[in-house]
Amino acid sequence: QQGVTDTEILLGDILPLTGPPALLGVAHNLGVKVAVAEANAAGGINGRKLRLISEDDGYVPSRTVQGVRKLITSDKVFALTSLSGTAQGQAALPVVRQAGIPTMATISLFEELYKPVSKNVFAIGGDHESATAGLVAKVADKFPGKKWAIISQDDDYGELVRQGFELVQKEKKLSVVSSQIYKKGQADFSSEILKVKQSGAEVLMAGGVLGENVAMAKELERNGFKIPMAVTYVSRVPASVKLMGAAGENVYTVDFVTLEESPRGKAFMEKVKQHLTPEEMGRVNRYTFTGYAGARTLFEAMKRCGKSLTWDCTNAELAKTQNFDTGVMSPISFSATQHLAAPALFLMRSDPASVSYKPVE
Amino acid sequence: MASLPQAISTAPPALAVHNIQVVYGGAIEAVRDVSLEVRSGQIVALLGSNGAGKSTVLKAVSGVLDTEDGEIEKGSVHLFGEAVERAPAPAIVAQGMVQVPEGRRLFATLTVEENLVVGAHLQGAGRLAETRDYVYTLFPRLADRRKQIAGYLSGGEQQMVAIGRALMSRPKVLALDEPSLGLAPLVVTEIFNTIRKLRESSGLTILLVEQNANRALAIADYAYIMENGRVVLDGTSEQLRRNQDVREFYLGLSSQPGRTSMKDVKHYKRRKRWLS
Amino acid sequence: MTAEVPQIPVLDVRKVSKRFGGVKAVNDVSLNVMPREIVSLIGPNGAGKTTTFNLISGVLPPSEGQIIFKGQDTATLRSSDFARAGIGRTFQNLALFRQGTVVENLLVGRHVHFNYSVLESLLFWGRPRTAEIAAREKVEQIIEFLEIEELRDKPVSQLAYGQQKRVELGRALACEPSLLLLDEIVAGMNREEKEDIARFTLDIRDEFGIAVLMIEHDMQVVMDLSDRVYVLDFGQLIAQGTPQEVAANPAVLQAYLGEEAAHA
Amino acid sequence: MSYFIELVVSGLAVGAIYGLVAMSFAVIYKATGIVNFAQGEMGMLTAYTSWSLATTMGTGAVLTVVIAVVAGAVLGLVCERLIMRPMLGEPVLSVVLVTVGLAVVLRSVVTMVWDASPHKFELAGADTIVNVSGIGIRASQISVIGVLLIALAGFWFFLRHSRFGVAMRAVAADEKTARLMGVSTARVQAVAWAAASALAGLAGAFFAVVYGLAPTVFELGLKAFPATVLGGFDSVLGSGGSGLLIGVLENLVGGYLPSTLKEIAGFVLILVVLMVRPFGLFGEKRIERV
Amino acid sequence: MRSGFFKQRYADLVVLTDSPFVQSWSTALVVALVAAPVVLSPYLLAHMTVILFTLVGALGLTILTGFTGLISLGHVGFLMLGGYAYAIGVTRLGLPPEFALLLSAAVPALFGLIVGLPSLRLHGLYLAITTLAFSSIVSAAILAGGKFTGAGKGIMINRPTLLGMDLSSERAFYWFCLAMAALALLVTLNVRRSYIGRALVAIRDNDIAARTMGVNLVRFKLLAFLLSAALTGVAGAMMGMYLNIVSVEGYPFLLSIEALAVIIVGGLGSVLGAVFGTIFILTMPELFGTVMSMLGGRLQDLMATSAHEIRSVLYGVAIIAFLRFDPRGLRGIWHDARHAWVFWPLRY
Ligand SMILES: Nc1ncnc2c1ncn2[C@@H]1O[C@H](COP(=O)(O)OP(=O)(O)OP(=O)(O)O)[C@@H](O)[C@H]1O
Ligand SMILES: Nc1ncnc2c1ncn2[C@@H]1O[C@H](COP(=O)(O)OP(=O)(O)OP(=O)(O)O)[C@@H](O)[C@H]1O
Ligand SMILES: CC(C)C[C@H](N)C(=O)O
Ligand SMILES: [Mg+2]
Ligand SMILES: [Mg+2]
Repeated sequence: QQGVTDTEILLGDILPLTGPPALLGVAHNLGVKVAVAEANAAGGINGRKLRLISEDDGYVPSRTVQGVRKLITSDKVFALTSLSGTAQGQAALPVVRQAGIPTMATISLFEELYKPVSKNVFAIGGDHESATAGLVAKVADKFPGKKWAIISQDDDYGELVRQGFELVQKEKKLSVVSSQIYKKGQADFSSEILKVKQSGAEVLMAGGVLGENVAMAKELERNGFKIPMAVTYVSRVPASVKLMGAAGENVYTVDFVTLEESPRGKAFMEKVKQHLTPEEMGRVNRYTFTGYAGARTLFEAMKRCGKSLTWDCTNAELAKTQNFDTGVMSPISFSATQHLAAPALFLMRSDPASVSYKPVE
Repeated sequence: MASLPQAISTAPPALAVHNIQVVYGGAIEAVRDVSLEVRSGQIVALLGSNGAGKSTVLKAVSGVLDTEDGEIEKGSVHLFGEAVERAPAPAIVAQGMVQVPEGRRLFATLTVEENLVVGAHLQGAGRLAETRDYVYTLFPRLADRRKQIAGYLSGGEQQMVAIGRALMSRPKVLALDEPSLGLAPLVVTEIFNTIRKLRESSGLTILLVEQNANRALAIADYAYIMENGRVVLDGTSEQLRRNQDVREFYLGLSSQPGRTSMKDVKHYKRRKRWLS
Repeated sequence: MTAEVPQIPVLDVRKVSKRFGGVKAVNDVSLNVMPREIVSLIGPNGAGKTTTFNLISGVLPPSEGQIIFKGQDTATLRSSDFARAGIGRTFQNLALFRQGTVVENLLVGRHVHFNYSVLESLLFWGRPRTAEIAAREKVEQIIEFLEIEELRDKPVSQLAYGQQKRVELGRALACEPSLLLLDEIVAGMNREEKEDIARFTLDIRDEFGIAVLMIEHDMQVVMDLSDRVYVLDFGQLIAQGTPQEVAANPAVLQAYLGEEAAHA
Repeated sequence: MSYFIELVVSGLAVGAIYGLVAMSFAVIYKATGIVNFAQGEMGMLTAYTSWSLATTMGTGAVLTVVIAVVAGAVLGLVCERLIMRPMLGEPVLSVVLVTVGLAVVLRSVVTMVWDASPHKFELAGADTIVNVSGIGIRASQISVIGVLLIALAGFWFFLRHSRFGVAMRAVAADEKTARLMGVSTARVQAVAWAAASALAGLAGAFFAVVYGLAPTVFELGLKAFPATVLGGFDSVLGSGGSGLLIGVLENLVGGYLPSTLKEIAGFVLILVVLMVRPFGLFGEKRIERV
Repeated sequence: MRSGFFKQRYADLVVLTDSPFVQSWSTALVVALVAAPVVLSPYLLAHMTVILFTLVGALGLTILTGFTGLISLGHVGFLMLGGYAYAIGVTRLGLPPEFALLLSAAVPALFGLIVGLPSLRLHGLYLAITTLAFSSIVSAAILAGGKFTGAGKGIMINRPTLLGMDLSSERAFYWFCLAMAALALLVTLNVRRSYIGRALVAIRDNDIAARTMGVNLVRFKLLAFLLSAALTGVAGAMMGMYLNIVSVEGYPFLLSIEALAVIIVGGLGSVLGAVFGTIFILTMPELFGTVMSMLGGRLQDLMATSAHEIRSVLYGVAIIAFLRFDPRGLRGIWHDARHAWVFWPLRY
């Protein structure tokens, strides 16, 4: 099988390691690295050491396709541990499907990944649609009967957020008084927030990535308009709470990845510390957890294949994964008809004082 | 030459070009082994047919060849005894030589007055007004148009600005590339008078590229004739004016008395060239 | 030229004016050019000569007045139609296509003689090919006529000033005009080269039957070549007539020639 | 009504930042006839530099602004000397592309030297919300409007009373002839780059203080582009003023019309203006004569 | 030293090349390109495919910016329109792919005419900014297009069967791209050597003189926009087919700049330059990547996570260094090399 020698197994990942979303890509890549280092420290997988080749797509879909082709046909890797962002993954998916190479998609999910099921692609997490739905439902339960506003980004990510939101809106009959879309990369949200204020909304679904959500929170603060604001977990990185400062008081989010401060999170961070340089430690965030979880799940399946490691066997073993605990989220299961593992989401609220998120019971 | 005082002739020439070779784009040799000398206070004319390399020589001595991908490959240029063949154009202006370029090249978006101000870039602000007024007395037409955008001037008006702009730097050596180009006869007469006056009143040294050989030889002390990138003939204006070839090809005078009409020039006249 | 048949002028400019903002650059000027005639337009710098050319060649629309070319009022023409109508010109300050070679410049001059379609050009077979070959032949003839064979494939930006002037002339000829406007074509040439251009101008008139209207500051050329001369000052016609008449006109002497040049 | 005023005031705050960047575009264009595509990146790099200095040395607000100006100017000088100087006199588009290359380099340098995650640019008092007759506005936003006004006044004085201003325009009009007249085009270019980069640096630093510091700050360059066009590429003052105009316009459109129109509002405005005035509101006309 | 060829007929003067040497190596190149899929690794094949469809777009920009001198900062708008016209054609309208491909040329061409209108009044950067505005308006419109355009999600498309040829295999798709690129190349060259191309170049060099020569500026500027947009649109469709998806994110603003980089690095206004530029700009990052990974793990460790930044720094530096070295672009270097070859051992 390609990428496997007597002593070594080659793995590949493709991510935005430069460009605006590098923050996510790099962190995710570090998670995979930790998993690789951990496996190698334990003697490798069935005696074979792992080696990771990372490709950068700069968040440009055509480069993702190129990169995936390179990894599969030129570097001849055995498996892919990540598949970049949404638009990027969508572009590369046909290549991956056609090749049949075991692939973990854990950074950014979308429906086509697992519907229809393709035998070699496995997704962990929730897509932004379901995650947003979970978030909105939980926040709506906490603040029942309130008027809502939504501001979302104008790309596919924003589209998913909006769909998730609308799902719950219908289900829970939320009253939505303002709905706006902004251009990706926008920095100033003064008019958007003024409009929300003008509309008399009482809860805001902020569908930005990171900086945008911060900007919205700060605008709310500037206008003395203290309403709860919900953000997706894309925003749940250490910088976010810090950036919002006092403005972040009323910010809610959900995640399936355990919090760094929780006991399980602390244990994982210890592990990370062993394998990464201090410089790299500075770049760790929740995507490190997802990267790690995906890689761990993959390695587990590979381990079960024994000495004769093949794609078919790995794919089959992955599909048999049951309740596998990666230590960073609730246990993962796949089945022949379900290649999406959606770990449980939990609600949390930012805490400016301790510069972190705290679970909301 | 004889008219110059002895003391000056022992000093280094104002401008001395020694055996320069100029190549454009690393491939086109435009000037080869050209040497010439302009002594302080002299007017030296450089004549020659189209494409002979006159403008190239001027560009070479003013340090702007590089903008056209040209280069002085061999030879030297000395300005008041200092080597300047590698010097950038502003340094050469600072040393006292300025050029009126071929084709006027005004700053089209600037007004007439602003063009003049740029000419005085290296001058103190105090002398600016004085020099400017002098230029306006030289070309009264410009005074009327001082606020006009230079790009909209007529060809002749532009030529006046170009000369005026060069004078604004109060040069010691003035290199003129076809100053009479496009000027009305009356103005040409004025310009040549001015050139003569400038030399007489302020001792300006002048290197003059000119197609109007009659006029040029009338005011020049010495002249060089270029063909195909080489100097093929030089001498005092007197000598050249007596040269039979110069008379025929540059002055339009045949062996018969009087001028031949352009109409009567032989249809397929055999070209006579000194070289090539 | 026989004067028996009353000829209609090639060009008939009737009382045209051109204003730029407040300035009247051309003021009520009337002039005409008969077939096979060489006419000169002279006058001090800034008199409005080039502006008059710009009006005749459609670069600028006149503010007032009429320009009749070959019996047709040019007011209805778009500026790109003047070449098709048969007016060719050169530019005082050189307006060559700087990045093209001499041949390419001349071929652009022939623009109006092409009529194959865009789709045909994509294939470059059949009509386009024949047309291009014919154009090339014509251009080669002009190159030969103007004796610029050795410049043929040089980019015009690499040519000396005087050489560029010659290319301008060639480009105007390539359009096969019935009226040629020459704006200070011999400026920047020495005596010998001026003689060449003079010869060309005469040949253009005699061999190709093209009427010529030229602006010139070189009085020798004006005196020797022109059938008639118009004199412009401050936008207005101040004199007209044969070269000799004009050269003797005191107003012209005073405004333009200066006493010294009178003997030219 | 107060909704309207609130929209206008916030528009001015963001418009002032656009204005500073737009001015920096215009300065370089006016002096050299090229557009510097690395303008946003230079602002970003300056913002990061001042942030590092401010956090390590704990400088106060005013000193930090001074640092931003100086750091910006130095960056501009370095780029000019190393990269732009050798390109003097080359075809305009080639030179423009060199600035694109510079942009790529600077962008990566930021993530290399610092990192990809966003940071908070903390300055004492900057985040304070000042209440001006019922409208909350941050101290940093008030300051940036002030800084823009000062910059406008400064440039007005400079262009009005300095022969250097004329020399700058001469270089842009015809670089070769300017040299023939003794103008050191290298010096003109250096001064223009230093000034432009200082302006961009100010904009970058203020932007970071108001909206946070991240490797996306460079997009500011693109956002300010329409302002430069609106004012006229060669009009430094016009560009600065147009920044404010575009900021306000975007906010009003965002506030009163469907939100998706906000991002194209600036573009639509310049399209309309250009149809009437093809050289922007205050730009120099192209000379067309033969 | 070559002493030159003497032409016997005027017909010899209008051919694309008169040198038997050039003819023979061009033939060899074509044969090699056609045979390439048999020997190349799939990765290299994919790289060549990308080069080929990028070339089509670069040629489109060459017509507009290179020939006519109208700078476009919004070329990605045409690319996007082409991609979406094709995708909407095959998915939403159910058109045969051949027809949809025509649509991918026609729709951008139509918009080209509209964008071209301001060019009659605007010059230089002012025009450039309207093209930029155009591309942002296109992307805003697509994002607001709901189900029809797929909004932020884009539209998935499959490799089509064109004229009976199934393009789903990488080889077939490569051949398709090769054929399209060759066609585009031929068309561009033919336009350039016809009176139309000369009129465009004349407009670039001196529009007033061009007008005096009888060039109708309105017609030819619009024609330049139309041809350029059509070619670029086809490139956009090919890009969509290659990626199997068209989405606004797949056509980022950066592509407009990269397209300019291609034609400037290659040598503005030159068809050959566009070819060189495309290869250079696309291959350079790959090359840096390969070299850096070949230099091995130690270097990679040394640079830790900065490896990718270093790669893009190198990319930027290469562009700068390159233009510094020869601002005329690759075509300039090519000319010098040829000059040196022809005149060797003399210099002139
Ligand atoms: N930028 C350039 N690149 C290449 N060749 C050039 C360049 N400039 C001039 N040449 C060539 O160098 C030669 C000399 O040109 P130059 O301009 O010096 O002639 P000139 O004597 O001034 O002619 P004219 O009287 O027409 O102005 C010409 O053959 C010309 O083709
Ligand atoms: N487009 C324009 N805009 C404004 N003023 C103009 C324009 N064109 C010409 N002028 C002015 O009109 C007057 C006449 O100019 P024109 O070029 O016709 O003169 P000319 O007779 O050709 O002079 P010369 O012999 O010097 O070339 C000049 O004063 C010039 O400044
Ligand atoms: C919004 C993002 C930066 C990441 C997101 N998951 C996407 O790729 O679509
Ligand atoms: Mg010359
Ligand atoms: Mg004139």
